[in-house]
Amino acid sequence: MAVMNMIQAINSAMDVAMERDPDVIVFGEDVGYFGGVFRATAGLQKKFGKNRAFDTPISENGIVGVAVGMAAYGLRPVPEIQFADYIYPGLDQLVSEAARLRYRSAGEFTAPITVRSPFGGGIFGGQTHSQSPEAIFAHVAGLKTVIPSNPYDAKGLLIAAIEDNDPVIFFEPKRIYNGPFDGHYDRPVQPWSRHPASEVPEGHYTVPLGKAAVVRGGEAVTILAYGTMVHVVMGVVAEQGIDAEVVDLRTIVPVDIATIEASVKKTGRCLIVHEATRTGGFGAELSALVTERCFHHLESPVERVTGWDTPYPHSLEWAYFPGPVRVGEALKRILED
Amino acid sequence: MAVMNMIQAINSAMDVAMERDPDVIVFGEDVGYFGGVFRATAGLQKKFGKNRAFDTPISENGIVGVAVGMAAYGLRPVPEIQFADYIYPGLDQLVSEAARLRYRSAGEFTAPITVRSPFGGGIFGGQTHSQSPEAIFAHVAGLKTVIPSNPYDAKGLLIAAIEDNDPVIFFEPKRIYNGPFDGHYDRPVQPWSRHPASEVPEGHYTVPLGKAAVVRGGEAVTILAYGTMVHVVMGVVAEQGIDAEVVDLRTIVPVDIATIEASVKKTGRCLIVHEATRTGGFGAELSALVTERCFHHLESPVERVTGWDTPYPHSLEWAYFPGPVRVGEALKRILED
Amino acid sequence: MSTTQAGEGRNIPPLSLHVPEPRYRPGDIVSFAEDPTLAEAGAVRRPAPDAAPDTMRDLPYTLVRVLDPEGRAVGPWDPRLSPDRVRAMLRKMMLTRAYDERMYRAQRAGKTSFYMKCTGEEAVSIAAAEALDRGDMCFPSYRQQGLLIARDWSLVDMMCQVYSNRGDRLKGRQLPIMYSVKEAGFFSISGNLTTQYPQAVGWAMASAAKGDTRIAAAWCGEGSTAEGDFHSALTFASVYRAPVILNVVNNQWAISSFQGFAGGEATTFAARALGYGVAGLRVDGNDALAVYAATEWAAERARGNHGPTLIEMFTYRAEGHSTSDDPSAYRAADEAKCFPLGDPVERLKAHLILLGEWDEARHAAQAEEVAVQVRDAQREAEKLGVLSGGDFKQDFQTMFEDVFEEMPWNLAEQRDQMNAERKAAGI
Amino acid sequence: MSTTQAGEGRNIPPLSLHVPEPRYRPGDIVSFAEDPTLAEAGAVRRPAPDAAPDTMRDLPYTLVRVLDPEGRAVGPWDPRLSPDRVRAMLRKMMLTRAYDERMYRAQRAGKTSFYMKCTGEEAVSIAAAEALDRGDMCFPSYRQQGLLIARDWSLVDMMCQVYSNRGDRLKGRQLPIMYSVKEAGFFSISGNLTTQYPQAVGWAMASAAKGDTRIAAAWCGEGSTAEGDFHSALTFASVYRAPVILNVVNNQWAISSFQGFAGGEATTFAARALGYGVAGLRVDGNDALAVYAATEWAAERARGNHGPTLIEMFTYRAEGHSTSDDPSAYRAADEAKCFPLGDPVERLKAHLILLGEWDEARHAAQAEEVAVQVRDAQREAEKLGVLSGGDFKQDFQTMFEDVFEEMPWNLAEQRDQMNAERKAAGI
Ligand SMILES: Cc1ncc(C[n+]2csc(CCOP(=O)(O)OP(=O)(O)O)c2C)c(N)n1
Ligand SMILES: Cc1ncc(C[n+]2csc(CCOP(=O)(O)OP(=O)(O)O)c2C)c(N)n1
Ligand SMILES: [Mg+2]
Ligand SMILES: [Mg+2]
Repeated sequence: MAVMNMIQAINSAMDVAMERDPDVIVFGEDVGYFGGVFRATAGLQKKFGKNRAFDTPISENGIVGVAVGMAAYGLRPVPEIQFADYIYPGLDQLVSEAARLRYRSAGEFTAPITVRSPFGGGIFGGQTHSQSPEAIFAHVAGLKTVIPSNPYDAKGLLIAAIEDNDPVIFFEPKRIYNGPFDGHYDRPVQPWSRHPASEVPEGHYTVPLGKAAVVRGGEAVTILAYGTMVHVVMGVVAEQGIDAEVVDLRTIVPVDIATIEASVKKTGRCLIVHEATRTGGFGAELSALVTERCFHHLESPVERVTGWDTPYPHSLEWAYFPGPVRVGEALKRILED
Repeated sequence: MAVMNMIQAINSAMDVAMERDPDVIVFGEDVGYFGGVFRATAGLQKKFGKNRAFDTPISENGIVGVAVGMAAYGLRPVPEIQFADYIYPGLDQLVSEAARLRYRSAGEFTAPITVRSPFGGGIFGGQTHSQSPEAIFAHVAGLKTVIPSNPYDAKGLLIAAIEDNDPVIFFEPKRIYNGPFDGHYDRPVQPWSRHPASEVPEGHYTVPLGKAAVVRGGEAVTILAYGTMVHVVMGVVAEQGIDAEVVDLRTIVPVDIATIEASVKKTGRCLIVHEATRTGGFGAELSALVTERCFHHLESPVERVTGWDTPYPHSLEWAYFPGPVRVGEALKRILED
Repeated sequence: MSTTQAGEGRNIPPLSLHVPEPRYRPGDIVSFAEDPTLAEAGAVRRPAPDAAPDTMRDLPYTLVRVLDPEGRAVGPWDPRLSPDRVRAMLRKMMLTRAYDERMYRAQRAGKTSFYMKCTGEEAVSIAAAEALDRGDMCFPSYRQQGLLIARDWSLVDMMCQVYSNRGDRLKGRQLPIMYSVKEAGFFSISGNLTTQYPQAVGWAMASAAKGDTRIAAAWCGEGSTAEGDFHSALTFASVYRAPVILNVVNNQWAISSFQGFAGGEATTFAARALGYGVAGLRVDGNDALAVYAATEWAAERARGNHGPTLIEMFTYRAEGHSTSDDPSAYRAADEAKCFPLGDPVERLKAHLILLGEWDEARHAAQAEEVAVQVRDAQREAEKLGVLSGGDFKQDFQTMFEDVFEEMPWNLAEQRDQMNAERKAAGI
Repeated sequence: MSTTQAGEGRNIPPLSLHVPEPRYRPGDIVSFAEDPTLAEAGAVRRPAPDAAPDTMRDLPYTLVRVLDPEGRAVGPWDPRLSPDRVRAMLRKMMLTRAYDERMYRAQRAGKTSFYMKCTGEEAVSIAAAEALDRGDMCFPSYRQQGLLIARDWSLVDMMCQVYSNRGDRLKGRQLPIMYSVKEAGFFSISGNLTTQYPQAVGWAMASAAKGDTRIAAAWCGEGSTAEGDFHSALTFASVYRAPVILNVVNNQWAISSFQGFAGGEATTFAARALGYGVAGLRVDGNDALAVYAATEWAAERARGNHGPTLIEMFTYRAEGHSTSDDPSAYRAADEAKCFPLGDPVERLKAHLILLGEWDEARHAAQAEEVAVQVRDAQREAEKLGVLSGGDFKQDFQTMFEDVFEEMPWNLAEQRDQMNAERKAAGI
């Protein structure tokens, strides 16, 4: 066991995966010599050589496109998209190619690619360093989408994603790379070292894809969240002393429906929290699923606390961010209903 | 008044818009001399000249990218994307540029672009001529998404979209270009001429964006649909003699929440039908909205009938397509609950 | 900004937009004038396959040709193939043409939903496949069925895909002609243009990173070069010196748009290579020997770690774009007939006859033979069904398979729901 | 596929992957050897601005330079500007540098979240803007703040954007330095690289279609040329002969990646022009007179309906990529100092001194003067607030405006909800 922050855990996951399997390679913009603008791939080129960890041209289309070809050859590419906001030029290769290759070739060719990308806001990054586009990927048949919320999960999920034989989008909530941010932007952030999930095995282990974690048991209301929002929710629940059951989804496709269903049937109330724009966000799917499956157990309408339906504004970041105030108000409404 | 099918109505809309405003221009792959692979732009180059109706390179990225620049200049571009399945290479220019230009420049620059694109299945087009990607656009702040279901609406909505000062994605359900297909693929399709909505004024008129149409009043259940699915739903309701209220959304962003809410509060039951893949489809947003706003009026869970969570399969098209059987079974479930 | 600066208040003529227009439209009489870029057979030099790209910047502006107007093989690019190999190529080209003809008619007869011919472009695929190793990986567009035929792949298997029938290994999921044959080194065809280009480069990069000896080759149409994937592919191929051959099949048309809409008015497609500092060849695509020679050269270059080659194969799409297309609406009727580079089958036939290695009778017999081969294959394939409206040839359950390696709960539920609903509805 | 074919069973050496590596890394001693592509000042011919692209295929491989090592303006590209205009350019370059320096320090002092300098690249923007008409439209990347300064835009206005303060016309929505100034013909900067390139072409196409006389110009970094938008822009510009100038600012680095990762090992970025059959120039970007001359030439070409020009501006990013970057981690410390093309401000200053139109004292005075101008502007701007953690300078309500022209119900509801919740929470 070692104490790791998110970046260290993610770095360690790639290190372990590359050690075990010579077909794992990492690449992306500034990923090689420099080790990534967030340092997630630091040291990998030095250790594994330029054939396995390298810089690329600034072409997200090319990065994903060559990854598909490498996967068809038999490699296990782990490309990085520098910010999720820049994934769109590579989207066609993801949704039309990687996602459908197994299906359209009836299993002849597969695309075991793990696309890592920092996502989410809270760093004063403005419109193009803050987005949470997970809903777009969740809608595409053939892609898995994974979003860790702490170092232990990040490493275990990333290794599982790399070992998975299907394409995985691995979104890293950049706001919590260095500490479990609870949404109180005006307070100092705790480092990961004070959080139990920073205890991370140095070697190989996996956290299975498609399984949520109940990070807090409770009876009054189920809260579904992922990434940074898990910590915002936990903060509010603790501060307000609410007996909430907090489910960290970890994988949004395939989502762990059994855990969700069991929890909501028990509590009868449900709040969904994500940072992405509200309309058509993944919260909509969660809300629909919960209503479809738990309707007769529900005592109040499922609510969503999300980013507003606007681009991510630079200076009004904390008014956009679905922070403690909004989560708290929503919980009040739900529990009073 | 003239009798028009969908293609003729769409063609007429562009004709009228180009007549009235010299800044309206149309372009796209095979759009100019030939008049489009579905003939939607036939005759426009001849009438308005090559400066206003022209062919383009096969680059959806370029098509949308130059449209944004043209709009910044002051034109009103109406580019065509040959099939919605090919819109992904142009997605970045749509979601990162067109959609956010007004916001990021605080109104200095705008992107009054109308992107037309045939979408949806039912024509044995396989994976890359059948997709319904509307949910992706619905999730992007700053884009409007319009989907007509008949010639009258198609013309009026398209003119309204072109005249709108914001970017609009205008998806044309290609399965109903020539007739109101009700999902019975084994029966001959009726031509539009037998349908009242084929009566179309020859000149200028608009159908407002953001307003749904209640195409059938009813008390037992509200059915929300758009595009081809409106006709599938109407067929089932007629055949089974169900007292359903059928709402043709016409615009999905901004969606006509007032009409939806009023209807569901009245009927207490709701079915949502679309052709796109289920998970993360626009049906999820509709389901969430209905539950959030009509919870205490709902007598049964909101249901979704949608395409399955698979790519669009060529030969199994009619098993994939959410046709009369599936809509009928869902209605049974809802009404029995 | 100085106010004395040039420009302000100048009386200058207005700008105008140039919108390209092809030489001929329906109704026009076609007569292709001499095109200096078409060069004479044998006229173009052949650099060493390891030559640096900057020593051959002239090649994209000329045309590598081996067969002269009489059918003689001339000049430094003559690949000096044995008559046996040339006859084998001719046969495969004829077989490809016969296959296309028959499948086209099957579509017209309503047996399937769609078909695309490569008529006039057979040399581009057949001769290239002959010059590659069997282990080299092909990333084709929809118009390289010839690659499969060159690699002796089963016609019955191909037809089953076209029919989406019980024998279709792709389980009826793909539009006809979107083959996938891993065993024959033929990558799954995508309906989205040019996506195969960076994929081919990625495959080649992987092969290089692994110290393998296999190279990759990709094909796209001249119209498809406008997609961003083309640029990504060339950029990555150049940066990493990937062992890949990138073919642009310039058949003059992209559905209804002539090659001027992809940039062909301003320069050649082979010249794109110059922008990336990679080797670029422009080749007579209707000259099977030139196609072979250029591909062989590029393969040797790639396999020797000297980097990628972009090859423009100059040819003509003699038929409609697909069964959904009617070219008489946008191009002159006799353009194909008048195309200055002739027909690839006729030209290879004339070459063999000139050598004394072939004659009209043998040619006629072979035409008959390949027609029979195709007809027999069709009979076999149709035993496993043809596509038609509502009659499924595939087991429904298969629709939910292969989305992922393991079926997640939502797909399993959906499958069960479909079965239950169909049962309830009595179908 | 013949079994006798070459390749099978051959004993050939393995492939290998080429991964580019810059000449120098941290710790290395930099000494740029003679680079023949850098040419001597005055050595490059100047074709007529209406010359056909195929008559100038040599130009992308050399370097247009006007200022010789002593500071003399020599050769056919000398724009023969009056000393007044040259002095004006020098002043604007110095003002740009002073502005950058001050805003950089403001960021370091915590007054804003982010900043990007263009140190060493001032000539690229200033001289180009001087050669364009005021009505011509600029589509910049984030490193062309010089265009605004060249067009005499208000420094206070620019600073308000950097501070996201009450005076920010963009309402605090954009990351610092993502200016938008329609009045100055300066298009809204995007954080997504290269998207401005096809937009510039579209603007130019619109201008041409309308018979206007205004042209467009765009800038992107050499790293950004790898994006698909670059290819779309060049393709459309070539096909429609759009009146546009497409500048590639090759400052050798893209964050931590040297220009080899964009294809710069294999050829020049100017050579990209050849692939599209458009005019291509490679220009000493640290030579303000060369930048002016090339831009003037390309503008005349565009305005005369002779089509687009791609210009590689060869320069060096003398500082970090942004305030988030520390270049000492990936490049040699003295690369900037050793860069063979020197510093643009120093070079223009030397030129004026050589002409007898400038001296050290005036230069020092002007340096002081622009520093004061910037400091005064900063004081003005800071009166309207600076960005800091939780303290909003903008009215919240504005967050929901301008998503659409008219606010739809969902945004109005969300605005109301936000207000209600903040009220309920007592904030
Ligand atoms: C991304 C994308 N855009 C558009 C299309 C529609 N489309 C199919 S084929 C074609 C023309 C391609 O022409 P070309 O590349 O010259 O190939 P050819 O058909 O001549 O072999 C077009 C526009 C597509 N399949 N994919
Ligand atoms: C689409 C996209 N991909 C990646 C980035 C991240 N990024 C910002 S600047 C930059 C480097 C650009 O280098 P270059 O084009 O050479 O311009 P320079 O910074 O040198 O002026 C990168 C990779 C981005 N902003 N947008
Ligand atoms: Mg073609
Ligand atoms: Mg750079």
